[in-house]
Amino acid sequence: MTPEQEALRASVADFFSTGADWGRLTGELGLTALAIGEEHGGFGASLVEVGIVLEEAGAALLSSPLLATTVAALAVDPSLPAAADLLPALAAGDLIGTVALDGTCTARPAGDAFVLDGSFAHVLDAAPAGVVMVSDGTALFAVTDPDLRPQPTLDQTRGQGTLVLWQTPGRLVSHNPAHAQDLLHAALAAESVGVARAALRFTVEHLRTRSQFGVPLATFQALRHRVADLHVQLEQAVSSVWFALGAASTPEFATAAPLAKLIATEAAYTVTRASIQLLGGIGFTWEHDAHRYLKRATANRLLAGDPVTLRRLLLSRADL
Amino acid sequence: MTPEQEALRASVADFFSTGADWGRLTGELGLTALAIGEEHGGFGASLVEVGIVLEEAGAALLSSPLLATTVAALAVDPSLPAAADLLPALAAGDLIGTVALDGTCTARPAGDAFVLDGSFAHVLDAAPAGVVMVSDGTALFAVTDPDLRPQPTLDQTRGQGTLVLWQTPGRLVSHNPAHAQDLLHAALAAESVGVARAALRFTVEHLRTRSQFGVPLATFQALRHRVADLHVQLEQAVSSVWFALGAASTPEFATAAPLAKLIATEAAYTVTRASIQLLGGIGFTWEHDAHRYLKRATANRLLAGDPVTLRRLLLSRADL
Amino acid sequence: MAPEISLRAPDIRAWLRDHLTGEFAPLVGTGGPGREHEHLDLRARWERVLGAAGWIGLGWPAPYGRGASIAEQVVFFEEYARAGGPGRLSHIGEYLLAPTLIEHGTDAQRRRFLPPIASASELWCQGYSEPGAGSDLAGVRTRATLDGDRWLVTGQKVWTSLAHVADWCFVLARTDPASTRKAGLSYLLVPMHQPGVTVRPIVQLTGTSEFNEVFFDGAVADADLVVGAPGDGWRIATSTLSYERGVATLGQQLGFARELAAVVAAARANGTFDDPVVADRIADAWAGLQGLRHHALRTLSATSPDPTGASVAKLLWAGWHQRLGELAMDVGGPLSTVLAEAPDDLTDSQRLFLFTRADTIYGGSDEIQRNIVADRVLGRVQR
Amino acid sequence: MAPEISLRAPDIRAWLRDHLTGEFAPLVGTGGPGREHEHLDLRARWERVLGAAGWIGLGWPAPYGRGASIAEQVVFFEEYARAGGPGRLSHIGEYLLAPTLIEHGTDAQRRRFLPPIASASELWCQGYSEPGAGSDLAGVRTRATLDGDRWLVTGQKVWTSLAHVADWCFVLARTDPASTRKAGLSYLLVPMHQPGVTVRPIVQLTGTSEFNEVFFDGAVADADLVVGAPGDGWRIATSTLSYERGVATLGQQLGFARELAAVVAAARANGTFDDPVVADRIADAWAGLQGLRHHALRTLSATSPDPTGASVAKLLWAGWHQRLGELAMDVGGPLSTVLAEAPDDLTDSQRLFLFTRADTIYGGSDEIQRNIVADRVLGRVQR
Repeated sequence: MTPEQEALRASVADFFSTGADWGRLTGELGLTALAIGEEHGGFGASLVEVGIVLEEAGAALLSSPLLATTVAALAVDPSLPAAADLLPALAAGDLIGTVALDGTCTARPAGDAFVLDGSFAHVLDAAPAGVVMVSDGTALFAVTDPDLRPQPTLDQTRGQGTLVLWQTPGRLVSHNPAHAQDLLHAALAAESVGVARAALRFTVEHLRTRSQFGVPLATFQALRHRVADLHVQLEQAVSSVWFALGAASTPEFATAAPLAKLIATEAAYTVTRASIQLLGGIGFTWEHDAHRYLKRATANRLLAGDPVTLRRLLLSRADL
Repeated sequence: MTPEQEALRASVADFFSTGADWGRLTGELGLTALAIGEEHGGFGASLVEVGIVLEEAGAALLSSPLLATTVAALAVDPSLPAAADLLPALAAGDLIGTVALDGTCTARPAGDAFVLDGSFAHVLDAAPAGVVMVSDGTALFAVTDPDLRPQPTLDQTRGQGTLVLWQTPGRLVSHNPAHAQDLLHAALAAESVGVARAALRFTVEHLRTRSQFGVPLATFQALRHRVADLHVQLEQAVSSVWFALGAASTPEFATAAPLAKLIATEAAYTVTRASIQLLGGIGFTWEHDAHRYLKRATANRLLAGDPVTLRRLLLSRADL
Repeated sequence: MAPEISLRAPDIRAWLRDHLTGEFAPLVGTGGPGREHEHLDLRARWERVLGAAGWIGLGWPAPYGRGASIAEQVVFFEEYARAGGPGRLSHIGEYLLAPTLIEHGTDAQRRRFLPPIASASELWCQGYSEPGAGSDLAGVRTRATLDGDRWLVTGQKVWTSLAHVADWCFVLARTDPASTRKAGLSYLLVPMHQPGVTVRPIVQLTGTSEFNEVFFDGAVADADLVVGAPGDGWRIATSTLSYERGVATLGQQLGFARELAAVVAAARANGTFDDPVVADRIADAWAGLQGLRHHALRTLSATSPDPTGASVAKLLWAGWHQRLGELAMDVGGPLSTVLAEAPDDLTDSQRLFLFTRADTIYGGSDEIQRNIVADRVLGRVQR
Repeated sequence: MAPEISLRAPDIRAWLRDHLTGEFAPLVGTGGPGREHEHLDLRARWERVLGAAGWIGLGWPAPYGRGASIAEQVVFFEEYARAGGPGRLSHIGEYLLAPTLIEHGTDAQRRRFLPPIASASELWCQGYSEPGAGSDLAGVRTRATLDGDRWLVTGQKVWTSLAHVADWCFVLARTDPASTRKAGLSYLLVPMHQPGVTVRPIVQLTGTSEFNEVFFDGAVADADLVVGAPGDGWRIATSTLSYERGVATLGQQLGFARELAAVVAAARANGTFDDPVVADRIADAWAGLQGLRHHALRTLSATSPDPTGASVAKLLWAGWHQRLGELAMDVGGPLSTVLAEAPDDLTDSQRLFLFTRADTIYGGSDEIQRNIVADRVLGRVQR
């Protein structure tokens, strides 16, 4: 990482540790503006910077529509007319966005815009969203003031909702909905690395400070080897996410993003399950954060393509 | 186990430790006669006793057509006319038998007998076999002096062969070829328990006697836990085989036998792989027996239905 | 003594059909691990119906109980599970304390405690684990001192199932203040309804409570309420642990079978059953459950049981059950991440997934069980 | 100094096409782990062709070598692997000893040893592991004593790849007889062609030999052939181990990719590729290999490398490779249990399966690597 990237990481980690005030997050830190082009009021950073922010958001288990808004903004083709209306508002944080990819819809042209019919489930952070980017399989359309109905989630730190489209107007924002999914994969992957890293950190802390049989838990080789395996899996996940974020503008992104999602969500799932085991009784309680990390890891694993689905996708895209 | 069964186990283990002389194995010990009815010159023991013998044969990595002959004999319906010709010779060890289930053939009646056309692969202990029980999917036919062509095997302690049938005469020996496969599954399962148990035994011995970092390997908790897991898996395999052998004459045998084959061969595969790891360098050498156990475990796993095939079979037979 | 009852399967089935009805009908399928919070009062009354009929203590040897064979007990458990009988509240007394008293107690203790266990008029809980010690029982720091004709108990226990409904608790406490580790512990019988005892439910990752913390602050127990000699508590406590295995396992497995059937039904309903990768995992789960059954049947029938058998069995079922919870979530797919619409509560799959995280921790963690097994297979090392 | 060569991919490709032909054509795809016994003489000659052209020591810093960047070396490795270049015989000298001498050696040592490594006129092997000590390098019992102007070395090494073709061996030996563990070890350079050195091939579970036992019985090395100070061998030896990672990894991964492609081809040929359960495992293997590549690229480009990075990488690739061997056997199914018809030899799948058992043992077993990683993550404990 460059010194600038290190500084970004430190500052957002510091900020997230104090909460997730949307006004400060978008205004003072400008996190939603990060990867939006300068011509649309953004900073024109790369996906690598976005990944750093999302990883720290995952580590803090941030409850915020940051990921959804970021993916929505990145999915918009900045050269299309709608971009000029949407991106500045998304960059400024005045508009909260999300994407709807898990469902079906049909789009028919109507004048400058389109009319959409369909329904979607598992739309992330649906409740606060003012715009949702909807895929009909061939293109992406922005629907403002969408009919999103929140669903209560197992992961209390991130909401979902269903979206119903019935003769709903939408504006074309991209001809490449597959790229929107790749972006979502990369974003969830980066976040999952943060989830895994934080869970491993508090687990290690527990093992170093708690004793059993008169010695610190961290001295038991069976636990040490388990932690070593978790560290190795996390390091692999870091590498996959690093590669995917760096490949954002190359054709390899189409395999690198789902691959990173597969590897990083598996790592987070493995680490957070092991974390509860290694924490013992305390990890099973509501008051300890371990279960919240497990629930986020579980959600990130099952949403937007579970591991089997991702492996099938990879096999279809792989040069085998 | 009854005291008689314990005595049987001890005596065959003792005998197998000195080799596998077919004359003594069949004559003095009468092992091929064990489960054959008394009316055909056998001892009329149950499959439980057969299992004990095969487990010890597996533990000794016996190179002998005992398993194949036993399965061939048990597959014969003793009420059919051919049984009176075949079973006494199999019981006495004058005739070595095997089964051919992995292939296809057609059978058409010709007088008292049948004429068979087809081909089979992976016929166990093909080289010495004087009779092979062949399945056409609906019945089992005994082919004497079969055209068996030996194949060199990875597992040097057990041969295989291909069988070609071309207008070959065969006698009806069973209307239930599926039972023959169940018997083969149960036999391979029992043998695999022996393979796993012996491999775990010499691995434990190594860990107890060899030192690293100045202390016995057996004191390292990571290795201890691995051995504990192997022991647990072996105990589960013992139970599955115990149940299958006891269920030989019940309808549950049709699920219990492939289940035992699945669980016991997985246990043997896991133990023998772990064994080479835990033995370190010495386990990688030709001179140590570890690789022979691994090769037998691998063969037992892949022959007569690999794990995926067995799980499919079980799902089709399960009451789900 | 309870009335004579038939232990034939059809008669048990008929009895359950006749009684698990009316006011008790809502209990079908309730209670048990992960749902221990459900219908507590009604289940306590149900226990007394069971007790009055003579179903509690079936396996206790005469003269304390019926001396039913393992096979007979298996029949009862299987029928009870098939009928959807609710999770039992009296089992800690029936299966843990009672065998301990029969083996190690005094006649007076047996006369005092066994009948109310059999009638379910007194429920028990187990005071072993302590915060900070995890599965290390020898790290017990709860203290008891003999003050004239009574013990005064001070300390804290955790993971105490059903403490909030229990009348009594068997407590492992340090009675020799100079002792460490396994020496100097005693096995005390402590009444729960007294000022010196406070029960605080632990809210679990499921959002419900099943385990508790129990605080003893000068809690009182009569001087004769020590099982075995003072200082002999480690031996008595580990003997109690060895009773945990047993025929109850087979009833537990029928509960597992119901859970697996629900996963299969869900997979059929959403079409994932037709995905060979999912089907392979379902078949693996089915095979594993058969394996658990075969293992229980073999070990129950063994003439000389493996002393580490309880650890082997625990590792097998806990791991299987945990994997089933994971499978249930995967079968549900993305829908597993949203809560049941109304009430705003966990789905069965989510409850199974989350609650089974505890299976490999409580009652001796997987790590402790592996230590025990390794001690047997490889010989002991100092720990 | 070798002639100037172009490090552009097309030029490398052209050079390889022009040279890996004629008498060297049979070498394509031979050698390397599991096939190290193949064509030894011809491969030794091939190494000298490589050396004469200037391909050996590309990454050594000037003035010793070309100082090629990592990216340039990657290009060479990738092209070499794509061309099916045979397993290298000079890599132990090039990648282990040479960096050690460059960092810790004397000028005289560098002048004496680097040129013949670069020309492949002297091949090296590594004398670390000993029987009975496994991966515990500090348990070294081979002794060396200074006798006038020479070291006399006595002891035994195992797992010594290519000892039977090597001219020299770098040996970790105990030079202070009173020392234990990491103290008192020295790093000696010992000629192999002398009466005091005996090489005995170890027949492996594959039936072939690749590793050797090396017996030193009063073997002689000049007094100045110690790298670093006498007694400083532990530090030097562990620094050598840290060089094992590096760009060679990417070449290794292209070998892995070829092996995976063979498994895919076999699965397509026998139809198992259409079985979704098998396809899922193949996809997992493919994903794992991509992951290895991404991991190597990240760690090679890191400005401050993780000191346990070599252990992490070893655990990742060894486990992946071993699972590939298992997958290859499963894809083959029952046919994996019979040998290739003629010659009566292992199939590629069998060789892969069997030989990869060693991946998690040699060069520091998985257990040792986990110890190293855990020391970093959890802090050291005495071992």
